[in-house]
Amino acid sequence: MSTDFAPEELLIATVADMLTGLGHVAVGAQSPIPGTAALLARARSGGGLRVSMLGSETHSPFTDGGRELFDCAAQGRIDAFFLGGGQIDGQANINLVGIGDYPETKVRFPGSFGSAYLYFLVPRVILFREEHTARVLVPKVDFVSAPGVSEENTYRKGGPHALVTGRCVFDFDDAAKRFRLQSIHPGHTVDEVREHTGFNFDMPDDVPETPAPDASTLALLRGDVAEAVTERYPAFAAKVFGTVNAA
Amino acid sequence: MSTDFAPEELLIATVADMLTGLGHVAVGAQSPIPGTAALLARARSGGGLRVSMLGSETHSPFTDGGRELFDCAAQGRIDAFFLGGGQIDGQANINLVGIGDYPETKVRFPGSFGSAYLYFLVPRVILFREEHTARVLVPKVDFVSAPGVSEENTYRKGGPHALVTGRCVFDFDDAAKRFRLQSIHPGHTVDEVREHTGFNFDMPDDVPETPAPDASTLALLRGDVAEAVTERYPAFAAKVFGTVNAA
Amino acid sequence: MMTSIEDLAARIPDGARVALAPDYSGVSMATVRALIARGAKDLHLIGVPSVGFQGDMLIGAGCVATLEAAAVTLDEYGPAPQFNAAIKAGALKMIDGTCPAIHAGLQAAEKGIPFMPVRGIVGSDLLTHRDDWTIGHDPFDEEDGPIVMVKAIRPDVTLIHAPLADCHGNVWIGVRREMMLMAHASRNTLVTAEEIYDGDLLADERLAPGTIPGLYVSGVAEAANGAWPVGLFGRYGPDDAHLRDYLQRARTVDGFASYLDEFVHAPKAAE
Amino acid sequence: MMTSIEDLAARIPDGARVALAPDYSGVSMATVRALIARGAKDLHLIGVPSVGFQGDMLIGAGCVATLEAAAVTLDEYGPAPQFNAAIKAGALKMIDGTCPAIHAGLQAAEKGIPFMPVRGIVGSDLLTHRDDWTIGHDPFDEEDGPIVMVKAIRPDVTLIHAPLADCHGNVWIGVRREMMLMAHASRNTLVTAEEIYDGDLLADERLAPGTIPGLYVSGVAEAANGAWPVGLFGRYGPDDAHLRDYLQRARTVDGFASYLDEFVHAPKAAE
Repeated sequence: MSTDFAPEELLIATVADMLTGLGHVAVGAQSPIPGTAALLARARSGGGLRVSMLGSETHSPFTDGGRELFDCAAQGRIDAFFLGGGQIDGQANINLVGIGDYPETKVRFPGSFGSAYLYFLVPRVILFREEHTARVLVPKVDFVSAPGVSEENTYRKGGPHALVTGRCVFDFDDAAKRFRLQSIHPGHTVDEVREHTGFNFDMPDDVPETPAPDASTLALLRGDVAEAVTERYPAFAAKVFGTVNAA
Repeated sequence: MSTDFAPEELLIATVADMLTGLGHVAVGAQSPIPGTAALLARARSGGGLRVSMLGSETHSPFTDGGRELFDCAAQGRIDAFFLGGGQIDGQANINLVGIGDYPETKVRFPGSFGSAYLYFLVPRVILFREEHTARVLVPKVDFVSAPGVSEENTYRKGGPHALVTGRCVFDFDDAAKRFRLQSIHPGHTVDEVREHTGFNFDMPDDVPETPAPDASTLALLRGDVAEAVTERYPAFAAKVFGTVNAA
Repeated sequence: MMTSIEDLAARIPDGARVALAPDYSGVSMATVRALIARGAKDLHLIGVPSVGFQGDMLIGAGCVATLEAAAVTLDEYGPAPQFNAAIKAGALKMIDGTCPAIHAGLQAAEKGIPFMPVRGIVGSDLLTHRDDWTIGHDPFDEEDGPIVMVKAIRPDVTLIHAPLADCHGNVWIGVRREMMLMAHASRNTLVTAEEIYDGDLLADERLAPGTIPGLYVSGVAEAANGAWPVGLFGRYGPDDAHLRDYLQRARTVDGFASYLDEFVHAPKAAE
Repeated sequence: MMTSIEDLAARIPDGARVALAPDYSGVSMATVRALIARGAKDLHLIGVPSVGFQGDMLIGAGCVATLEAAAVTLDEYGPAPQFNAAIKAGALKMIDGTCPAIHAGLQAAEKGIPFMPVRGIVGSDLLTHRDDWTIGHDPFDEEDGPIVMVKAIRPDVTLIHAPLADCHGNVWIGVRREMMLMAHASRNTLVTAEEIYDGDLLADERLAPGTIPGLYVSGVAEAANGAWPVGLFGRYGPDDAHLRDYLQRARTVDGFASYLDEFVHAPKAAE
């Protein structure tokens, strides 16, 4: 059964489940899997979910320039967003700047983008990084682009909800300020996750398998959703769904 | 000679002279004489003067809504503006709120509009009030919508340049923080000005007459300028110039 | 999204903080009449930055407890009679402001920040009467003088009239972008539109730049001539004769009542 | 107002603080090539909020002393090779920011205020490295936590490419309003346009809302395909093959030099 879908399809379905019941999800640039997940969640919402994709000419609802996404988040009008990280640590701090002793970084990443802001203002931030290695998931990030947790008197309306990787799903436990292993993708093991994770995390005695997408989800995903995602991510859509951009 | 032009034409020409050499003049709502003066100055500038008339659909260059005039002034892009006042006092304070002990005003004016801001940010603010009576030109305004002068550590890029009334022109002396009678309109006298002015002011031994508009100014005013002002102030243009709005 | 004018009026609860555009922008007089007809009470009007006829009518009809604005102006028609009467009677709490401070307060709400610095104002008596304005300093220049900080203004509702809206709630306002700011800053935005656009305003590259996205809009009603007797930018001018008649009648209690009877209550009763 | 691309480049002096739009907005690659050709030096680039190919090229060509941005990104093309090389060599002063703080700094300049509060950021290492950001408090709520204040960002020049401009200096940018903010905040704005519009962009009610008024613009040059090899919103996409070739060559000093020879110096010499 686990051979009936692509690994990307599992990730898409897993992320989409985290968006159920929300009103507005925004997706940053270069986020094909989160973007597709948002479109899947929208397709299942019966018109209840609005999706804003940055850099998309047909899915962007913004008319006030680059600042509008950020203002909109601060107004409380965005329920979920996705962030990644060159490094992510066990307190959900993310590093989008570089490895080494800043500013003399040995490896330079593109930069923090809006992470230092959106992480505070969007209630449900889903960390997504397909590469699950000890190089990415580190004990402590070299540079905190955006902190996972804040002191109590900090104005913070949101923060980390979960971390989805190519091997598993972690929930973030706000009280403990730690990740907790929630499920392991089919074909992967707890030992493997432990080996490739640089930070300590909590886990239940019995870790469930990440649920496989059901037939109706796959049908929706490969039909209308694949078509919708083709405008923004033609190469990705062609690879995963075999769609061709008619434009 | 003083019968060759309307009183409004003298005021228009007088104000227009104060705009010579400037780059950008903005004119608020309900300001037919300052607005016409700005259009006259523009006509004489050979393309050097830009005029922005609020509430005009053909002379407004703004595309960022109501705030743009104010932002633009703070950016230092507006050289002159006009303010009036239900009361104006000898320190060039203006009152656009009301007469009496605020908030229990006996007479209520419309409100301060942008005066409390533009008076600080536009280098050359020309106070214009056709009614020259002791009711308007008072020793001390009942409510300071916008102060004429500020303490030294105040961020202030502009302030009162002159006060033009139906009887005379006052300059504002920044150092003395007082008005100084600069000229008296033809047909009026110093005694008359003194009688109808509630505040003390300085004056030279010999007060000149406000110069009459010359023939070329009148020709320009009654030609192209009258036509241009007709769109915004049809009733005023018809009254002073006999023009008819073709629109 | 699509609803009736009466429903829009019903969705502005008594006591709501309602942002309104000035007469030269987009004024939903159709909904103002519906608000008076439903007997709205205790509204806190916010003029962005001034109010005109809609403010005068709502005040006269007893719908308003508080008015926050830089001015109340009927432009060339002269002083606002019902506003002046209410001030004289002490029946209205007036919060006097200045245009850029109102814009700045709304921009603070738009950005989700608690306050915004504003130039000028220092030394104005306006400042003495505002507990939501205070003096601060530039943290980067200790030598710099005082600067006014205005508290964020977050209206419950923005009520406007626009030339076009579509069924997705997108609303075309052209260059009258104070209405964009109002929509961003307010919890809800309710709109009457001259015309319903058949399509998606955001899909047309020439219409999108002047469009409030449906994201901010919670209700749209079609209202041809919905700004009447006030004008609508680029569409029609004010009904001069009607406004002069209003001004005449609104000078007296009976005259104002007869105006409401004729133009608010009678058309409603005739439905 | 109307001038040449070379003149635009000549009007950006060495050492100027230059605001640039991201690759998905309006990028004047034509002027970037002219800047490299004229040997511009010590530029302080400000990405609003990020820079792409134009940043990488200007850095590689030695035109840049300082780069202030929330990110340097070539999107799907991968890491920016000349930027990364310059960082590694310590040849570039990088001022790392975050998108909303750059927008807020420009909005402060737009409003003529010295600083602007911004949400978030507290606890980010970005803050430790910025002497133009500081922690303050809400003057209306002593109980409220820390809030970051960012200093106004006032660029000397904004350099952009747009689909349309007219001879009055009006520039149509559609919904890409970060360019409006940049123009308001900057002392001068220089523009290349795909096409010169025959008329007044502000006179058309559907074009005006997406138009930067000529008031803010000091020079316009016609440049068909002026964003190439980057794309221009609503007009054309990136030249994929060319950009991949650039990426390949820009990995080495010689390769980058050969790219400049072929696409910057040779066309210039051939004039």
